[in-house]
Amino acid sequence: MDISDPILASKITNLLGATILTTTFLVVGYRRLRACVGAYGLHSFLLACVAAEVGFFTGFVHLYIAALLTIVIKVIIIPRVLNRIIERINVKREVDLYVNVPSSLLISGGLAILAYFVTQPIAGLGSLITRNCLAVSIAVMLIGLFIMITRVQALSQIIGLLTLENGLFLGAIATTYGMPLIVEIGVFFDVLVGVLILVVFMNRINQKFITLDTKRMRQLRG
Amino acid sequence: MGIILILGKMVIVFGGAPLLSGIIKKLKARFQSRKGPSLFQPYFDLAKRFQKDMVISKHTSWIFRFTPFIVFSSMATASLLVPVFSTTLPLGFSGDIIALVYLFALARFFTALSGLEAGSAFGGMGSSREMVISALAEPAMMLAIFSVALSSGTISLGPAMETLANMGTDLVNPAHVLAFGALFIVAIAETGRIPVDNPDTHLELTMIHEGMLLEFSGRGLALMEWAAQAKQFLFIVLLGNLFIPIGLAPQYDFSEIGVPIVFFLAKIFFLALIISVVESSLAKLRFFRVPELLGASFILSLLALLTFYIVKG
Amino acid sequence: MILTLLLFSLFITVLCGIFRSQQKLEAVNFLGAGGILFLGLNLVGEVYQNHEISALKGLLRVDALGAFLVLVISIITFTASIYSHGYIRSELGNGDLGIRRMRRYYFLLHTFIFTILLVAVSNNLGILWIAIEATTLASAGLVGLRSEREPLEAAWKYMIICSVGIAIGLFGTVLTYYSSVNILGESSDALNWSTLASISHQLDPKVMKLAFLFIVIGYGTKVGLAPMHTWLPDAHSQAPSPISGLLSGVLLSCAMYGILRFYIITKGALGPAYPSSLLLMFGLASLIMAAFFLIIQKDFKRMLAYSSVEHMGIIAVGLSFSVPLGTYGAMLHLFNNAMAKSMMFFAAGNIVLRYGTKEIEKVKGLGRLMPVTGTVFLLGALAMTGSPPFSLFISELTILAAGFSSGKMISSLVLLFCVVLIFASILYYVNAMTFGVPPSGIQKGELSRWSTLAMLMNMAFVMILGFYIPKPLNTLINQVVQIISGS
Amino acid sequence: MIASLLEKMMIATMGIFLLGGLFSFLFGKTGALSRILGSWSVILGSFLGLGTALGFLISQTSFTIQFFTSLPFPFNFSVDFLSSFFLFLIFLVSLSIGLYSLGYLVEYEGKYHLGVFGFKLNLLLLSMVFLVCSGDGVTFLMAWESMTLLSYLLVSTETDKPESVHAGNLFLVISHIGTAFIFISFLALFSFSGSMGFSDFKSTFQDISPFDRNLVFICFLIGFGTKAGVIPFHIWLPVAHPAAPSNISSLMSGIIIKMGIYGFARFYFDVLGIGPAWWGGLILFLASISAVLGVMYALMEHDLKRLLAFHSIENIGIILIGFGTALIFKTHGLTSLSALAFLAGLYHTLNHAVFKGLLFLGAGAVVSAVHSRDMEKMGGLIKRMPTTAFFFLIGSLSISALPPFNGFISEWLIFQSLLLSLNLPEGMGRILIPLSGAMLALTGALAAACFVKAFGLTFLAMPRSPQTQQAKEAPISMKLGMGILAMVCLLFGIFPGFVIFLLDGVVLNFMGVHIFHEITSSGGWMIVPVYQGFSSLSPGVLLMILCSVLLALFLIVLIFLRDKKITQGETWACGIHELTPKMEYTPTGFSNAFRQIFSNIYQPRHEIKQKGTSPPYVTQELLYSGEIEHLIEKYLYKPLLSYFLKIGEKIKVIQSGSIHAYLAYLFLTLVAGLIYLTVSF
Repeated sequence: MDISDPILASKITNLLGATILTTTFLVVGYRRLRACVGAYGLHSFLLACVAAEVGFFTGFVHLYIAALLTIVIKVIIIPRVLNRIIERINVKREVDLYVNVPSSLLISGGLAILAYFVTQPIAGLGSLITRNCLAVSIAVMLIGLFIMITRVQALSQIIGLLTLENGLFLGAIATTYGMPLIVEIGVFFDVLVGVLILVVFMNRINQKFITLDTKRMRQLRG
Repeated sequence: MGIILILGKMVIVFGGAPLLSGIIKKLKARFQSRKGPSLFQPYFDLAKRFQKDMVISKHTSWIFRFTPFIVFSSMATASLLVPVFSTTLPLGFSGDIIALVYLFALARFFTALSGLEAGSAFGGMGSSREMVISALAEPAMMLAIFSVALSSGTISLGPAMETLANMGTDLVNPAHVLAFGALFIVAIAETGRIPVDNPDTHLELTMIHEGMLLEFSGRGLALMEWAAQAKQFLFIVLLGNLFIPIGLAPQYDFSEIGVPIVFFLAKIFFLALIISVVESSLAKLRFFRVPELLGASFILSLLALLTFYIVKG
Repeated sequence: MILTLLLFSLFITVLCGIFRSQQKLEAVNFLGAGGILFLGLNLVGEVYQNHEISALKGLLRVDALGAFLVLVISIITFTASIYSHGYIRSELGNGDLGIRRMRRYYFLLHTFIFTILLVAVSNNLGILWIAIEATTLASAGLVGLRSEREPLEAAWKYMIICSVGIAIGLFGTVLTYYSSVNILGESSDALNWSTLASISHQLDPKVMKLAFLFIVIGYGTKVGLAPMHTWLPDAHSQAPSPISGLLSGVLLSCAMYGILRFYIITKGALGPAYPSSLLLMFGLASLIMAAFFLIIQKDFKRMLAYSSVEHMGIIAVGLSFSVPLGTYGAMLHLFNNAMAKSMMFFAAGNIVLRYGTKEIEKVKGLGRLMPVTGTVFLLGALAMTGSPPFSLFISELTILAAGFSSGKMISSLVLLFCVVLIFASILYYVNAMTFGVPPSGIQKGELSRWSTLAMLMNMAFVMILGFYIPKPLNTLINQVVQIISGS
Repeated sequence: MIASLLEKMMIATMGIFLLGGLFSFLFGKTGALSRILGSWSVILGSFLGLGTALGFLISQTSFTIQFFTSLPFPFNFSVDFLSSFFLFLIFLVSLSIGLYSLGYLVEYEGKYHLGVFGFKLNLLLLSMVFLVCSGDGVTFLMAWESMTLLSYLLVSTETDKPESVHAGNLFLVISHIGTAFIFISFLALFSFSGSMGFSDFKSTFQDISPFDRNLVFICFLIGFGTKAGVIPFHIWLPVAHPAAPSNISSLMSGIIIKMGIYGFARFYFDVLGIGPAWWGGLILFLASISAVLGVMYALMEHDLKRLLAFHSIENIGIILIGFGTALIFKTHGLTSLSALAFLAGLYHTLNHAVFKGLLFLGAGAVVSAVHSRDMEKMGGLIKRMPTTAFFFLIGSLSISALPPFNGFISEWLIFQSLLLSLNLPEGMGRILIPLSGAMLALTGALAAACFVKAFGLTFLAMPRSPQTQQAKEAPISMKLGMGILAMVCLLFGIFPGFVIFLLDGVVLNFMGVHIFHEITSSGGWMIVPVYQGFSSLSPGVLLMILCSVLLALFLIVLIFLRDKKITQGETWACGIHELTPKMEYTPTGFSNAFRQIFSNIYQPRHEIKQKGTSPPYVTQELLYSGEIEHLIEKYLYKPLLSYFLKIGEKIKVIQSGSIHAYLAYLFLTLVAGLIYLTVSF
């Protein structure tokens, strides 16, 4: 078979995209924080795969770099850090969600559909092998944001944020085979620093509030 | 010539004023089937008061001493704006009916102040109520003036009376009659007669004008009373000449002064009669009922105005 | 020139990272303030002469718009640094702040400044995004400087909400890139603003529609447009006052600058109607939100924060009228708001340090205790609420005039209504604070001559620009207007 | 030649105010020096300015300058007849206020920062000069609001008194709302003329759609009405004017509210051209209401300065009755009648400035002598401060419109213009105008009543409190300040020709009528309103007669009644030996009759507390306390305020502090936007 066959390429991409979406649902579904982190790791890994795959088919070198960075930062470093936090704090699982898991899953599905409809008119543009991933990426973003809304643990909010960023990255690949390299690197750097700072804050919050339950942080109103 | 006329006018007004009140007293007495004092009693009273020394409250200031003079002279000034026999006035140009009203107001202002001077409750209540009544009378009077202005096209009294006189039978229209009624009530209120105030009372808790005069004595009292009588005289004349403007001489002409005088006396007597009838048939109103009376007069003058427009179309 | 400025700022940051002693840090702080002011003004001057300059193969580029922002930045950073000097000293004095925190403060401050400058000079929209995200990271550290509950909470919310917002913004950028790539193909300058602006009319309208929605919501979060403004009052009220000044004065302007860049492109792609209506909606929403929250404020720093929301709303509305006069007014308003708002926050900082509270009820007799601060605070409040003869009146007048003459009667009236309502509520509180009998046991007099100086410098701008706009500034703004209205 | 000279004088005047302000700010913080500098610069500036204004009016010149052209809207400074007239008004009053302050401010030394005070005072005058000389909307608004701000700061001079702080705030906020309405009008006009210049407004106004015209009219009405204190926009006035230091009260009641009148004159009679009849009708209506309610509330006050403040509302009403009538006549094309009414309004504006200034200065003297504004505590002051009493009396006579003082002339003129409405061809005016005439008559009488009360119970009879016993007469400078105004009251009452001559130019270039020739004869000694033989007034002659009769009486008394002796005695008190202050009539008592009669307007509430031992019918002490209801506040302002506060409280839940909610807003906004797009694609 001809490995540079765009049809095949887009088939594979779509497959990966679908898997990514499913993994996102995993993140939504899990209540155990560790599991969430794991799901996120998987999510990022698949993302890296997409990057690499697209890079392979299109021959853009910077996509390999991007994939590499993703592996390093999002699959290795960040989950590590998060897991260490989980060990430090006493909470192991999301106790009370604002929306219970089944309905969250349903809503996420709805979001995915919305994303699909939104992207319909513009996905036609150009003949990229990844164009169908645009819908996936928007869906993932929305779901990530949704996770942040429903989860009360600071940590799972971070996970939501990261998921959202993954969706973003997927979108970048899907639409344009990734941003210019320098931008990519900058973004990765920002994400990393951002997460680190958040982690620092989490530690301090944990000291001051004796919890990472963000429902408790409600001094500032009006 | 002019000077003589002016002085003559003042003499007539201030000479006639006591007589008028004498007449009214006499008529009232007759109605009450009393003999009553002589027609000239008011002159005697004035003369007597001018003879007497003055006792003045120690709380008073220069205003109290000054008031009688200002009141008297503002009445004198007012007298020059009101035609008595003739519609041409030597100093008619110097003011119109509004000026007249405000000259009365000047007098009232000082009277009220002097009422407060001595610091007694009588005076205070007197001035307070005097101001109330004037305030309530004022709008009715103004509307009446409006209707006069409408029917005569002017508000300087001389010309107004002249035009009204020339209107002849057109004068007998509802507007005119209503306006007369209104202004008559106002006159009663302004001159402090029953049913608004009782001029012959002293030391009655409800007295108004007398209350303000309570602390005056001697010539001060004389001047105040004289001025009050003059004011009454002027009002009567005003009513008479505005609403029964017959027999007014177009200009001064001593050869045929007779007719006007006769008409004039007739009018005065007629109005005096009405007043004395009213006074002896009505009781004095409770003070807080007075607004209703004056309200009625306001309504009358308003109707006068409306009917004028309705009639005129 | 651009690089000099950036590198200098970076250098200062590094120095702040290295030095440990207070004296050195303060010296460096002053050096940085002065240098940035000097270099910034130089840069502006250069742009003023030869309309634009760029560096690093067009990654960095400063045109009139950028220069205008640089102008604002360099002035405010200058006064803010000077103010910080006095502020931090007195915080050290009364032991609210340890020496370690002081080091961190200066380091983050200058990092923050560096990132802001980067925003202003970046031509590549990706870089722009990175810079803006970086400002969040740097300033979050500053907001949470004091590790008590409130600052932490504020910082957390700030971080989370703004990161989300910015991420959405990035997606907008991606989509923009997408639509440009379809024309230019894979090339590094396909994300350069200058290129995009030049080809904006060819960009795919549908994609740009989607993109601009993401941009407005994303960067709008950072600007503090309602209903994404929720983080703003917390962050601005909890940050140390000099930082509040920078946040309200400069950072919001930078975010607005980001929106502006995309606004220009979008307008080129699909005409003014759609982007204007978006801006108008969010602008009015912010105005109304601010107006009603100001009625019931109890904390005067939050009050100022909400007033920032209001002013960003006004600017958005002004832009949405999409007539040159309105744009002029909006730009002028951006400048004036930066001056007035930072001044107000400086004054508020003095008050907080003197009275030891942010509550409005507890502050009385300000005019007697701190004559200068009191006067500045009162006049500033009047200026901030757009009453003559201060500079903000002129800009609001211009915006409203534009609104009326472009037939946007209703929205102009709503704007005016909100402004008046806000005036009433703010002056009610400020009046109560300024006059009256001061609570006993608070020492009299100003905080330090540095903080006073900083306030007065801003005051000068607020006062003078009410009567007189210097010719260069006028021309600069007019150039900006040309860029925005694309003529 | 003369023009350039006047121009220089004008600039010099402004320079004096500016420098004087700065110097008083720089030299001496609280001390006498800044007081002297501040006051003297006011005096000198006003004196020079007075000359300049007269020069402008008599030489009938005018000029315009442009400056600060780099702003989006350049500033225009232009002096025309109206400006000059108002400059005349301002400086006439400010001159005596300056003299007065010289002595009055002594009691503030050391307590408050007089340097700042002087600074603000001078700048306030400067801003007013700019206001009346502004030739375009922006300059106008700038000056207008600066004036508001400075007077706000001056009102809350006594920062330690909660009353004045609150008053200042209320004043500022309400005025600002008013300004917003003026702002709207300007913007609406701008959107058609494309420029902020008044002349352009005027030239384009006729092409504007009726709706926008009416909008402009209404907004101006609210805006200027707020400044002038027209009911129902008046609520700040009776709070702010009393709270200020008395010289400032005088400034505010005398001059600042006249700026609202200036606005009316400028825009309704010049810029807005001829409007529909209901414009005039509406103004006439509001004016009558203001006049009557103003004086009625004044009657109920026993705070001397509040009483005067309410009278300002009344007089603004009277002025606007003139203006409203003028507008009605204008609509019906009766130009010269319209000119007459307009003139009457302006004349009363000037008069009110003079006598209200005088009255407030007098009140200030009393208050600083008695250390209280409560008339219940006063009385008998005529013996302790005779000069002040005399001047206050003159003020009272003028404001009660009694001959031979200035108030009489202007009210007479207004009555004339009302009565001349019989020339109206048709329309509501024919009923509305007589009714407002009746209102005006009522107002006049009530005003007289009120000032019998104000003067009588403040100055006459016995003092009702110990501190009144110790009252001292005011220093010479204060007397001088009052004296000037008192003098002016009389002069403007005797020589109306002069004032009408001054106003000739104003009326001429607004209405094209040579009013001086229209309504005066025999060289201004006699007023003959428009129609020969309708009526005429010659105050000079009236005064002559009055005086000669007085003289005659005095002579008679001197000659014939010299021998009658005058003995001082105790007031007759129904047999009680010694009359005590407790037996005197009080302000509350004096106004009681009115309270009873107009009870449906006042809605009076009173309670009588009985302090007595048991059995209860043995009473030691009776405490009477009563208050009246201010309808507008009760039914308009309080509900509005609480409504907004309620919304604020409700909306608070949005900012509940929950980060999830915040993120949800973001999320929902995004989703909503996306849905909108998918639909719209």
